[in-house]
Amino acid sequence: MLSACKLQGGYGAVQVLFGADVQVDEGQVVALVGRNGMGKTTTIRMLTGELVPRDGEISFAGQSIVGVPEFRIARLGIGLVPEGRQVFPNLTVEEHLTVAARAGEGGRAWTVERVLDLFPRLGERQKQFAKTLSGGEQQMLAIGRALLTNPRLLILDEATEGLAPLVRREIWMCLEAVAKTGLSVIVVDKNIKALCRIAHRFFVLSKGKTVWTGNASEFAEAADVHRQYLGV
Amino acid sequence: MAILVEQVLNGINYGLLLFLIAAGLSLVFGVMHLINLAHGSLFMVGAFAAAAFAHITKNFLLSVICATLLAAAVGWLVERVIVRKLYARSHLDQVLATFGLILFANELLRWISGGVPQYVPSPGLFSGTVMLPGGIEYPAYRMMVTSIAAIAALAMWMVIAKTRAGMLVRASASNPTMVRHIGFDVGLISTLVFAVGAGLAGLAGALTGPLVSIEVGMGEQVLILSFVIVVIGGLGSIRGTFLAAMMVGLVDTLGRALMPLALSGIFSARAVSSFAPALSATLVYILMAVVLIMRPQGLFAR
Amino acid sequence: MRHLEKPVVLDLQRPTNVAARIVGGVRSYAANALLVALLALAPFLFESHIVGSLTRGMIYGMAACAVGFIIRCGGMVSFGHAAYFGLGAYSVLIAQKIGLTEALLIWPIAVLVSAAASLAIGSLSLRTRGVSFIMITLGFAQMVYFVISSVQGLGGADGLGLQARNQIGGVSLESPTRFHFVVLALLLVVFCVLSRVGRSPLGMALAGIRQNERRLKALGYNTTRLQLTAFVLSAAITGLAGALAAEFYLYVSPGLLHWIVSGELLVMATLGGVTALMGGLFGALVLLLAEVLISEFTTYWRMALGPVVIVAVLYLRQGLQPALQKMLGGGRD
Amino acid sequence: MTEPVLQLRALTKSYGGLIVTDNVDLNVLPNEVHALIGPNGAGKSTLIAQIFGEITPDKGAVLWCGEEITRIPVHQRVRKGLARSFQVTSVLPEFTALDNVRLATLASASSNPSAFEVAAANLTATERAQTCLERVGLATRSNARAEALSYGERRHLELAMALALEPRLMLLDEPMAGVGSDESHSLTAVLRDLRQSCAILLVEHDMDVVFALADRVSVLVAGRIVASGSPAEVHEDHEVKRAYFGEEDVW
Amino acid sequence: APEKIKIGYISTLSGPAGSLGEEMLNAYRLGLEHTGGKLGGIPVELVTGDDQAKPQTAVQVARQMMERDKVSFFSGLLFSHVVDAVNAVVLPRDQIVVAPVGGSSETAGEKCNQNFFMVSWNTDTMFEAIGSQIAKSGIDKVAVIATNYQAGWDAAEGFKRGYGKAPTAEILVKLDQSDFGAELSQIRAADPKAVVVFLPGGSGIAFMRQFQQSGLQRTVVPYAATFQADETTFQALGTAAKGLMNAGPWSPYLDNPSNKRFVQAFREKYGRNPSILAAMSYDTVLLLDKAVSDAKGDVENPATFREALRRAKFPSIRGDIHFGNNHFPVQNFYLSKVADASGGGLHNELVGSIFEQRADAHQAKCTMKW
Ligand SMILES: Nc1ncnc2c1ncn2[C@@H]1O[C@H](COP(=O)(O)OP(=O)(O)OP(=O)(O)O)[C@@H](O)[C@H]1O
Ligand SMILES: Nc1ncnc2c1ncn2[C@@H]1O[C@H](COP(=O)(O)OP(=O)(O)OP(=O)(O)O)[C@@H](O)[C@H]1O
Ligand SMILES: [Mg+2]
Ligand SMILES: [Mg+2]
Repeated sequence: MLSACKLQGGYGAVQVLFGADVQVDEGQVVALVGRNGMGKTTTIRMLTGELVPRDGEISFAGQSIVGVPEFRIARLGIGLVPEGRQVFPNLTVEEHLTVAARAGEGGRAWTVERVLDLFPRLGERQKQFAKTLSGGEQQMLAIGRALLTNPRLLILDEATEGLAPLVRREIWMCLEAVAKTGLSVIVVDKNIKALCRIAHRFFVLSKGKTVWTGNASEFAEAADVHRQYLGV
Repeated sequence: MAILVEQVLNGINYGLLLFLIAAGLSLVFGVMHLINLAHGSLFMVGAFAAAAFAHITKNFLLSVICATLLAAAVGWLVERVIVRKLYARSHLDQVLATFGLILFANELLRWISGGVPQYVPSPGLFSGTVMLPGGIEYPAYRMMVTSIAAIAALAMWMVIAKTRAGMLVRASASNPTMVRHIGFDVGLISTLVFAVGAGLAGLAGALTGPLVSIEVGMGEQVLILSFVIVVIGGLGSIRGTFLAAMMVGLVDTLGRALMPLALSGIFSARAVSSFAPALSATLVYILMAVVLIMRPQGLFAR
Repeated sequence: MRHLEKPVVLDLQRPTNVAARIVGGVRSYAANALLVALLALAPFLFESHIVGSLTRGMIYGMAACAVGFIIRCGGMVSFGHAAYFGLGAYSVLIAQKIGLTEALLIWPIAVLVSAAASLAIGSLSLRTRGVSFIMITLGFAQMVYFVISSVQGLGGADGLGLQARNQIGGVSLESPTRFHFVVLALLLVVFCVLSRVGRSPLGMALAGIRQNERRLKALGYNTTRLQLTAFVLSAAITGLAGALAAEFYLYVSPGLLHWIVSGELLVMATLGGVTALMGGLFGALVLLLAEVLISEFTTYWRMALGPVVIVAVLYLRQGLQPALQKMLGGGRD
Repeated sequence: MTEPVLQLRALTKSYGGLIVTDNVDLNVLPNEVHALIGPNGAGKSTLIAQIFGEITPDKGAVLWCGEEITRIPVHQRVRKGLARSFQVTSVLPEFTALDNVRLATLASASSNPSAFEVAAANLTATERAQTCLERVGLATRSNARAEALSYGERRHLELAMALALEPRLMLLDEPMAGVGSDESHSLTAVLRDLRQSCAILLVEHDMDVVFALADRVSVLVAGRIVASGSPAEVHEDHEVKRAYFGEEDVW
Repeated sequence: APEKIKIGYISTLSGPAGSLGEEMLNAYRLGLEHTGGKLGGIPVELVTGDDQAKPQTAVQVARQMMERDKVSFFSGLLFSHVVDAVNAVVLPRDQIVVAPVGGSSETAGEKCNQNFFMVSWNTDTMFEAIGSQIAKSGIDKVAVIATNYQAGWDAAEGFKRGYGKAPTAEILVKLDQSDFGAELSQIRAADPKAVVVFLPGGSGIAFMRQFQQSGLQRTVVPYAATFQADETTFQALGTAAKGLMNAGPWSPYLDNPSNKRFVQAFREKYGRNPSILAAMSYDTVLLLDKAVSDAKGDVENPATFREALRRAKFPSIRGDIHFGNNHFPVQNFYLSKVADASGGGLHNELVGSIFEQRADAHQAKCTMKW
């Protein structure tokens, strides 16, 4: 469904990516891992159109999306839960959900009710402005917001960062539930153990290059990969 | 006593008029964080356009509508050509570039109009006065202008607070990148908001035309006052802008009316009559300073 | 201040070789050195009215540099420096009214008056930040404007003329050339002071405040007090410039206090480049000379000036001084 | 028993109806690492901000070595020996790493920065700054601009700045947030080294780090301290398990 | 005598008041056309400079004209504070200034100067005329509204002098005020029969329009100086100008050959009556023409030129006028009323005369004797 090949580029004169690849199939959960600063977020920025690759090709649902503006890509069906949550501080929880909602197809489409079922905590805080939510609540809101655009591919960048173990677990469980609905997911996280539980396929990034790919069991076995590229 | 009531009415009236002028500025600041010094110029464009259209169409209502649309169109153009490049810049750059716009707009209009003050007749229907309860005779035109301002205030509040478009506008104000990620064209939203702000300025100019002298430089006089209002209200808050406009209107009007009386016990008549206007002119700024010292973010910070 | 890209960084690694240091020094100051040389030679090169324009440019440039200084150091955008400019000018008027004619006495008074006013205004204004700060400084300046323009003894809204230029130790400043050199000398002193302060721990802390005030507080700096210090210094310099303006025009009116003057000073500072020590001077000279030259041909000269300013902002992001400096071969001031 | 460097007495703060800090009593002893954990939104950052003086509490008192400092401004607290890091990295992006730290050493050298000496000429300040950078392992990056540093390096830089202040108590709000596991190891090492010279109040979600460093742990839930004790005690605490760790550890 | 006379013509040619400056410059040029491009038979070069209505700019321009252009004398000024500023740098250098308008009570009194000539009037004399006219017509309740600055104070003083007592209400407003809600309520409360207005520029236009809308027009007669209610403001005032009574030393309908020639030529060129500012500008040229010819062209010699100006018996469009000891004219004042013109639009109908050969009240304070 999404395939990015040999992505190169970066910020202005600073090149960050030197050939990153990601492929996601329908209904698949893909994990993108690597140490700090290896270009995971940068790759995602290219997938969502925030950055335009200097070289390489990205196609989504059969069409090239290189150079397509961000909002068009979002409408094609890529939903993003960005690094650092990025909720709208001056909108209430309820308004976040209203603004983001876009009709999805069929009975499986995400609605405000379904999101609130998934995150009951948000239901309790509907009238509260997002800037006054705690980190975990904001993270839930960011995920709910992305789901409500009814994407075909959901991208999560460090969705459990800075969360308490309990909440972190909650988020992982929600992700698992979401993945079961058949949505394609790209997830970036440091928690290898959790990733191994839900991801079907792994892409390891080092210095802006995809250095290893394989499925979950292969990844669990590949101790040298862990040592060399992930520092664990 | 009746005169005091009348002065309060004058103050509310003036406040609503000021709101109409400041609303567009507040909107543009709130969404794009843009300090638009050229807002006054759009106000001026509205007034001149209304005068020109009134000349052609001989119809007041039509001329106001045309002037509003023209100002919005000018806003659209200016946003696309210049202003769009300023969003990511510092406030300082914005001040500078829009200052350049003022210089240009003033000279252009002076060149087109020959520098002569323009005239737009007040509409026949509203050229007289109305009798208010309590025996206060009040200019009908002012009543009309202020009701339009009140309606505009209400409509803006409804749109911003209650509609999805309003939420989108507020969301773009705080995090445009994320708005793009949920599938909306922020560039278009900005252009539209700027055009609406320009249209509001144009509407204010067209409606104020029959009350004042339509001349080059009229924009700068309202500009400063509008900024004062926007800042007192809390940047980008329409509700705050409304409240601040009313406060400024009342303080200014009552200051002008009461300051001579207040001072007359203390100073000689000559000193009073020359010092009172100066002191009442500073009242608005004193109000702003007091509000900002107590609440640096303004009355309603976003 | 979000977008001051070229920061004031204290470079540790100066070339150790003395010759290389001197060459490097001259190159990195080339634009400034050329301008100062031009100003110094102007009375021998140009007609008197052009020299007059340059003198005026230096006076406004001094104020604009003071405005730029608190943007660069302290992140304060003041929209109210006309107040200090005007107060400096009115101090000269009042001093002359009470019979003083010694500039070495009057100018320090003007500086003190402006500094005192800015101490009061600044300590109130610095409770706010950002746009509120811009507006509250404007507000106080407007108060000063309205109050002064209603004082009958000072000519009210019309203003008053001075008898003649004041003297320095009995030496008259009537001669335009002599006055030009006095202004130039004062300007250089101002630059020395600003440059020194910019490199001091105070200046470094102020530059830090611009980038991240919360962090500076967390390091134990009383940021508001540091900002106030810079603000008062800037206002004092602006007051001196105002006093010189009064001497130059021999006429003092509330026009010198008008908010448009505050705006023009900001335009000059930014056009010249706020990251540069002498940016304000470049901005002032270019703006005033453009005004003089274009207005020779048409009274619609602002129609040309507007787009010039816009283009400069959009495409000359650093301002004139850094752009010129780049042309002359690298370095910064 | 030694006197605590920091004591909180019945500290209370609320926003509108929401009580964010609810009657909190807490103390930090000299040279101990006191970890503060708790679910998101429990009020940890708010509590740190009150201790540091950025937020004024509604009720209660903050005592510094027995002296009340509840209402004094931030910069005076820093002079007394408090330092903090921020949950989101907070450095001066346009300065070099060295200048970032030098600003801190200059601050601790004198309460009133001089206006007329040249900062670069103050060699003691520069040397001390260099030493601090070495202690956090950033010596080689001292001339890089802070904005060019990687996230983890910026975290280290923040610590160096705090070190330069020679504090007696450091408030660390999630120092490990966003840092990968290898860098997290080196940061932990720096912190372990740090506790030789000062006390630390540590807010952190990474339990590995908490259990590796902490002498005592307090658990904040909904603005209240629900448990306090040694790491082992807290880990076994029923209440804490329910509110924070959760029952089983599959993830 | 020089081969060429250079006139340093400083005026406000840009900004909001630029149109007034232009109107005056047009009339000045018309005057020079009528004298064949010469003054006293000597060819003229007009060096123009824009003061932007700022005294500081005017000082710059004046210096430049003295130093670079070496002008023979100065003329063309418009605003009194600009006149003051120019005077301050020019008069001490023995340069002569012949200003069409912009005289304050101070320049007519204590600060009168042998090198300064005012062709038109002193604001307060016009309001003295208004006061005297209102007193004559037996109106007992009057409100005065003026801008809070020197000229406004002068106007209020002048009115009191002519009226003989204080007005029922005296309201001063800040410069450039554009909302008059509070003031109109105050005026209504005072219940006057007449209101005397001195609000320069856009402020005056705004007041008159709001005055019209307030309904006060039915019971209160507005009075102003002619320069506030003439062809320069008719377009902006529209119907709000109708019925406005005004006083001034000139009317397009004065019956003398100079005036007829001027008005006709101006109408031919611009399709409307000249404003009183244009008239004063034109009259300045007539004065200069006669004075230069009397001085036999010796304008470089201040003493000669000054004497010639003082005693010039020129064919003024105002008829019989001469200078008082303070170099301000002694002249008649007329009352006009704004009314519909026969060919559409508005005009200033001449109603009658108020003062005959009136000298201004400040002459005594001027120590100059000649
Ligand atoms: N806006 C930017 N401008 C310049 N360089 C940047 C920018 N954002 C990131 N970088 C650099 O690009 C490199 C890759 O960053 P990226 O954020 O993609 O890494 P990451 O793998 O997501 O790391 P992390 O795990 O810390 O999120 C880093 O060296 C970073 O310093
Ligand atoms: N200005 C405010 N107005 C209203 N509520 C606020 C405000 N600031 C914080 N809160 C609320 O206070 C609670 C505590 O916030 P705080 O940031 O201290 O949590 P935390 O424990 O640091 O969480 P995290 O671990 O996610 O950082 C949150 O529920 C938040 O919604
Ligand atoms: Mg990342
Ligand atoms: Mg926190």
